[in-house]
Amino acid sequence: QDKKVTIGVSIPAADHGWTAGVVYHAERTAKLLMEEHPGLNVIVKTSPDPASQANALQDLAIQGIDALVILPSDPDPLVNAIKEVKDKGTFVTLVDRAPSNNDNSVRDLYVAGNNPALGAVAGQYIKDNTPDAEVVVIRGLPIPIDQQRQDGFDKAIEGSNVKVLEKQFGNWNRDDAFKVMQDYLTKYPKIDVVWCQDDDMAVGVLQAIEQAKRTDIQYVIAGAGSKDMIKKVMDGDKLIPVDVLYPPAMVGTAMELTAAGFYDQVPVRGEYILDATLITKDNAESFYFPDSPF
Amino acid sequence: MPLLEAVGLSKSFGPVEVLKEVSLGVNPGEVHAIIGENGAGKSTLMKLLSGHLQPTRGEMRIGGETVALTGPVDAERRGIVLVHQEILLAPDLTVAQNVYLGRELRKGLTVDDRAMNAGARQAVRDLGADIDPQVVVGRLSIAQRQLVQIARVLLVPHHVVIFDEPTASLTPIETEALLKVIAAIRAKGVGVFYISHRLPEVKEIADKVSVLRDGRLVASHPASTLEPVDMARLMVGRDVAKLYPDRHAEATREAVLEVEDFSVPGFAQNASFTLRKGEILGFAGLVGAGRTELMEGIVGLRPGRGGLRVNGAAAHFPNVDASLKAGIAYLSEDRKGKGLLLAEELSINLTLASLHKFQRGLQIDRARERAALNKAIGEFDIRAGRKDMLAGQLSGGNQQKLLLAKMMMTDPGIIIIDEPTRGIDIGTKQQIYKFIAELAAEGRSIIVVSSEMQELIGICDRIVVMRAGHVVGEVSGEHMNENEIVVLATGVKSAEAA
Amino acid sequence: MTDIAATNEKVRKSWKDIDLRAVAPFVALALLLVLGAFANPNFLSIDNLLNVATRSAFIAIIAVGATFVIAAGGLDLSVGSMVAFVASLAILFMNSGAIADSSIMLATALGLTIAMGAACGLANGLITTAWRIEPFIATLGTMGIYRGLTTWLSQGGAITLREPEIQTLYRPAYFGSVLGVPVPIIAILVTAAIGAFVLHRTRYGRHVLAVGSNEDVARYSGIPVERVRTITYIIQGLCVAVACLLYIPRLGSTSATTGLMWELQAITAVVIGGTALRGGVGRIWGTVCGAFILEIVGNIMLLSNFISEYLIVAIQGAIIIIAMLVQRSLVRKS
Amino acid sequence: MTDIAATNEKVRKSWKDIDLRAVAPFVALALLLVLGAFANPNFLSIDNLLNVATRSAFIAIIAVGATFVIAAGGLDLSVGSMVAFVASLAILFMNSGAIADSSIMLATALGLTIAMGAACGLANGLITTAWRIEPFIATLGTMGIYRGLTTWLSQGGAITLREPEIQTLYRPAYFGSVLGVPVPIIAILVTAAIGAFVLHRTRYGRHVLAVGSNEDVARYSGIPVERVRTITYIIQGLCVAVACLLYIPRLGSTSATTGLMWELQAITAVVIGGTALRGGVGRIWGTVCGAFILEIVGNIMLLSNFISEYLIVAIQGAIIIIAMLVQRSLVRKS
Ligand SMILES: Nc1ncnc2c1ncn2[C@@H]1O[C@H](COP(=O)(O)OP(=O)(O)OP(=O)(O)O)[C@@H](O)[C@H]1O
Ligand SMILES: Nc1ncnc2c1ncn2[C@@H]1O[C@H](COP(=O)(O)OP(=O)(O)OP(=O)(O)O)[C@@H](O)[C@H]1O
Ligand SMILES: [Mg+2]
Ligand SMILES: [Mg+2]
Repeated sequence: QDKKVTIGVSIPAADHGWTAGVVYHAERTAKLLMEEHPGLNVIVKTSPDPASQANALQDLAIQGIDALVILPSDPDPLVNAIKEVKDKGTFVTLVDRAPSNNDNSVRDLYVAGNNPALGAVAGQYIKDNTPDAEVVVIRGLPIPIDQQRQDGFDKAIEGSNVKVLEKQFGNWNRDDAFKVMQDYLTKYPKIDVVWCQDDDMAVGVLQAIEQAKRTDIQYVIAGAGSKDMIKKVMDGDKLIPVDVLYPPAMVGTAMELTAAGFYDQVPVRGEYILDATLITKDNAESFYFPDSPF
Repeated sequence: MPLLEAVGLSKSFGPVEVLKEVSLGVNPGEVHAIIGENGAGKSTLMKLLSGHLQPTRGEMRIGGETVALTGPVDAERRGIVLVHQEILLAPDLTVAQNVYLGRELRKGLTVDDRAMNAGARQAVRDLGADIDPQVVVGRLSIAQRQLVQIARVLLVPHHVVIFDEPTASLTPIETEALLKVIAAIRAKGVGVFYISHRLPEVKEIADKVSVLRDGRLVASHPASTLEPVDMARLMVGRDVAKLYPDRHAEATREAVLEVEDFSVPGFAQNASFTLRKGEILGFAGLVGAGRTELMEGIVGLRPGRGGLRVNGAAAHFPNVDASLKAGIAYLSEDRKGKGLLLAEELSINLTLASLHKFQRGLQIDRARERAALNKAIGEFDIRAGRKDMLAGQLSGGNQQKLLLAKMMMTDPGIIIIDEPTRGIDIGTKQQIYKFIAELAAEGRSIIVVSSEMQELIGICDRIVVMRAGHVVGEVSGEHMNENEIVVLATGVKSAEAA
Repeated sequence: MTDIAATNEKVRKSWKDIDLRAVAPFVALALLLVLGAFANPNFLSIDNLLNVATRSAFIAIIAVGATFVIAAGGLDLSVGSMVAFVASLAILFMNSGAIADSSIMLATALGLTIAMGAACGLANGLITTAWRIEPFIATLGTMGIYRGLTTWLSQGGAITLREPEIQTLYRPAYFGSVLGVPVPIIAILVTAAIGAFVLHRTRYGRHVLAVGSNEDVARYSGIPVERVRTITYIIQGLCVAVACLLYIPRLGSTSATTGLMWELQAITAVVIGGTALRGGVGRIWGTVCGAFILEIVGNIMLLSNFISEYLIVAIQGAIIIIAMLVQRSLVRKS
Repeated sequence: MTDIAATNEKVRKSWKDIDLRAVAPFVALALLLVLGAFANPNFLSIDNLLNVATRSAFIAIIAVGATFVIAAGGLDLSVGSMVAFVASLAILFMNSGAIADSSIMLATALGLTIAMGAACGLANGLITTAWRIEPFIATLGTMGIYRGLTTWLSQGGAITLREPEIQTLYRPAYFGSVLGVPVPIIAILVTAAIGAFVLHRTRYGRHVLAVGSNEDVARYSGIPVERVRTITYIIQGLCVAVACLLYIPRLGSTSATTGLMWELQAITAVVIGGTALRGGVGRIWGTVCGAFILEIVGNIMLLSNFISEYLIVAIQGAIIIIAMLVQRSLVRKS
């Protein structure tokens, strides 16, 4: 009775914690969906960079897919490849990372965390809680989503007394973040807040602070919602009072919505933007997945 | 009873036998010389005797007992050591480190560098040379490396020593010292195999002479019964009556290359000399006199400064390309390292310095290259089995001829040949001398740098002598004799020099 | 003349040897095709094979240049960053609107891309030859420089081709095909054919191999060693530029991560193709085959459904080693 | 005897030469320190310098091993992945709770780490020597294998040390200090001292240099070339293991990105330190100095205020080239 449908899922390879979470949730959802719909086949493929992701799209198309769920490693370079698939009549769901031209010619459905909001929520929190804070920023890799987060952050603190001392790239890598933080600590005798955008990097930042035995840092704001950081929020860690949610589980949401379009006869189209929720001690419990790798 | 004996030894590479049923041996206190043309199989035989190669047939006896050597290390353990024809040293290690490589002296956990330096210094000194044991081998001249290599081998406890052309790159002085060392080890009851293309030297040192031809032992005589001419005849299979070609020097000729106050920093200072049209000019000197470097400086291979006039016009060559364009070709003494691409075909080597002559449109004309090779093979009597063989597969003498042919492709008016006959058999030598004389007769001018005084005297019109980077004199006419050259080259009276 | 006979034997043997060495990568490729056919029935479809060949274009074309550099005894680690840098500059130029007419603009941009590739190559060449810095380190340095400049040009974001007219005009350069053969495949074949011609049939190519085989011999033969080496880097730069010309219409945008690790892939393609890293030998067609092999390995990984995606990198690594082993054992058996 | 005098003169000169080559990296380091002092007054503070030296420990220690491999004429591109793989296994073992007592557990884990490092090195060594695959390709292959296995072990995520007791016990291995000197710095010095001793004072070290200088000569001298080479890879593996021992207590976790690109950094440190990639020469202390230089360049970048964050990579690249130039010109002037 069940329709035969094949959904291809193309996501970045697990190159840091967040993408690892994406892979985890993609696989988990794929299994659940296939149990639910016996006619459904979900193929999940990971790729380390835009060029190979473009290749992966071709390879998925070769296998004959009815829908594509794609979380691009870098959206702009993949637009052509996505269009190629879409032009064959395949239903395209774009997850998280939007190209500069994000309209119906590229995708049918857009499910996203809100990158600018991730920056904005962090900026807002800092502005509200420590209005005169001197902040150091550790960015990710120099690619567009990082820029969007940074822009959101800058906009949020615009006109306030919050002062950004410096921004540097930590490449979403714990070791690099550790080094950058060590050097910040050397360079600035007083730092109030660290915004490091990503939970992986927070691990390095916290170690650097602990090693320097510095007490001037009031707190660190990271983002994404890894189980380790949410645990810290739950436990009331002074340095990690909050975390900004940017759930890797959104890929699962996108897959569920896409499948629903085939099986539930509900027209799914347009944009679903997930909020960049601020995780606090109060709501942390509901975002805690202890067996996720992230 | 012979210390080391070969009984019916044969060796094949693939289906081809390069050594056929050779039986010979060496007794305690005997110097047994092995002579033969390039490619006759001398080195192959010696490698069999020292465990570097395994025989295809036949056997070896040490002290009358049949043994199968498993490798060079095994041979060394049994007291059989080989001085290789090629220089086998690690260029980045020091003299002492090379001398003791593989059998370092130890003091507890560490190597005993102090003892090894002292030992190496003494070992080199025993050979009549003085080389700092702590200097890196890559910085030594070929002759110095050869001495280090000999020193290295002689430090192994030995009953039999095999020398494969040890004097090819030595000057008479060092040769003299080496021959003394050989006499000394002979006196201790050690057996010596000795290979050389320098027949007078063989006559001087050997007790017994064996001749290989095409892999076969063709004669074995007491040295006392053979004169160098007899040896040459046995080797080549015909009479080698006249080694040096006849030359009749013309009187006044114009200068084609004038060198004035030319210096190559660190090697040669204020050298001046003149080369005339159609002339063969020799350069003599001891090892390290700086002849090679002076020539390399002139053709633009090393930074040099000073006056240089080619055919009357002032010149300066920043690189070989420029000197070739001016009609000067330089043949390196290091033909394996700097002369030929050993892993490439003959034709590629032949045309490398003159490729522009083989262009047709954008392409290289392969057919013309092959034709040139055929011509060169005929003209220079290059003995190559196949036209498409690799340069490294030619025997040493034929490599030298190929190098000569290669540089002659550039049609130079001035040819500088460094050590033209190093390691080359007497028949081939005769040919090379003939080529040189013919080139001069064509009106080309030739500089021959050589450590073999006899050949300089035999083919040159004049000889310039260098010592420690300086031109110290020039001999010609009846002054062109060994005594005079040695006096100039060493700076001491001949009585002391000997 | 036993001597000659012996040498003959050797020569014949060594020739067989060389032939097999040249054939080995193609054998490895054939084995992979068989493996692929087992992994997925779609693998041998024309569509899939054309796809794979098409997308190997970037690495294959870059690797043709790398063959020159390596044959001359050099190495270029900067090619991946160079792609990012040159392509970024080209897109910025096309976005600048400096020329009103789209086709003239495109033509100028293409010319400029080629020129910039050559300039980047020249810079690499001069640093290694005139300043005498080991190629590994010199190009590691320029790898950082080109990548850093790209990040700076893009201000951390992406550089995207904006003009729709140019896009439409330019698109066929990657997606078009001539007589059913996709343009990138034609580009590979033409580049490789020119490369093979230059390396094996011209004077310059002979000089490249001589320099890589023995620098001293080359210098003593009057070959301008430094110039020959520098030009190999320029050729590498030109190949990178050609790859950029195909890259821009495909992805239409660059960022700081464009071309990451391509240098390792290009070098791997060259080595799998039978060119030794020590120089003196160059096999252009082997290199192209090596690039196909790399791409096919990735394709098989993706098409087969029994490999955990976490292990893909590990299996790719293993396959590279196995490909070299196949080659080795073939050559040894001969 | 003019002849002898002349030789002596020349020899003395060449010695000066060698000394300067060994000194050159330290001169470059000194210049950087001066530059750093201008960039930021905090740069020369003890704290900062200790920080920098401490965090250079990973690369410095790995590079000591790389010096052996390179001196013997090899290359190892897999070290970065090997760090990730070995450290991940070690953490997994510590998390397994196989041994109840924390200190025994820790001691066993340390021993196991060393053993695993040696095993990974042995694998590299055997692939290059027994299978005769070019080191570049062989270790590129194992680089993929080790990295892929790490990704698979971590299922793409992080592997984090769980036992708090072990953590407390282990922490001082990175964060502790002896007489004011941080443990990692001591580890660098001890590793380098042992490395220098082995390379320059023991028979094995001599053989390593001989093999790298001329393989045939080494073979004729009765040196077991293959074994010597294989052991250099094992030494490299041991050094990686030591780096892991310091790495684990620092962040207490690993992921698929641990040690990314460290191989290039280690090789750069070795070359900046004065060891040539062609083999035959090895300068352990130069290597350590090279690792410091790399780390200090990054540190100066961050501490100075006039460099756009986008350009850091570019300037790092430029500085590597300049460091090599300084070295070159020093050596040439002599
Ligand atoms: N490894 C090898 N494989 C094949 N043929 C070889 C090999 N080594 C030597 N030969 C051939 O064996 C023959 C004898 O060579 P060998 O080196 O013994 O000559 P030689 O008498 O020492 O000559 P020279 O005076 O030039 O040193 C030559 O034809 C040579 O080409
Ligand atoms: N790279 C180098 N650095 C320092 N000294 C060197 C270097 N190369 C050679 N020498 C020294 O320069 C001197 C002259 O070299 P060389 O022996 O080539 O001169 P030559 O007169 O041509 O002698 P021959 O050709 O007979 O050996 C030697 O003492 C040698 O040790
Ligand atoms: Mg011989
Ligand atoms: Mg000389």
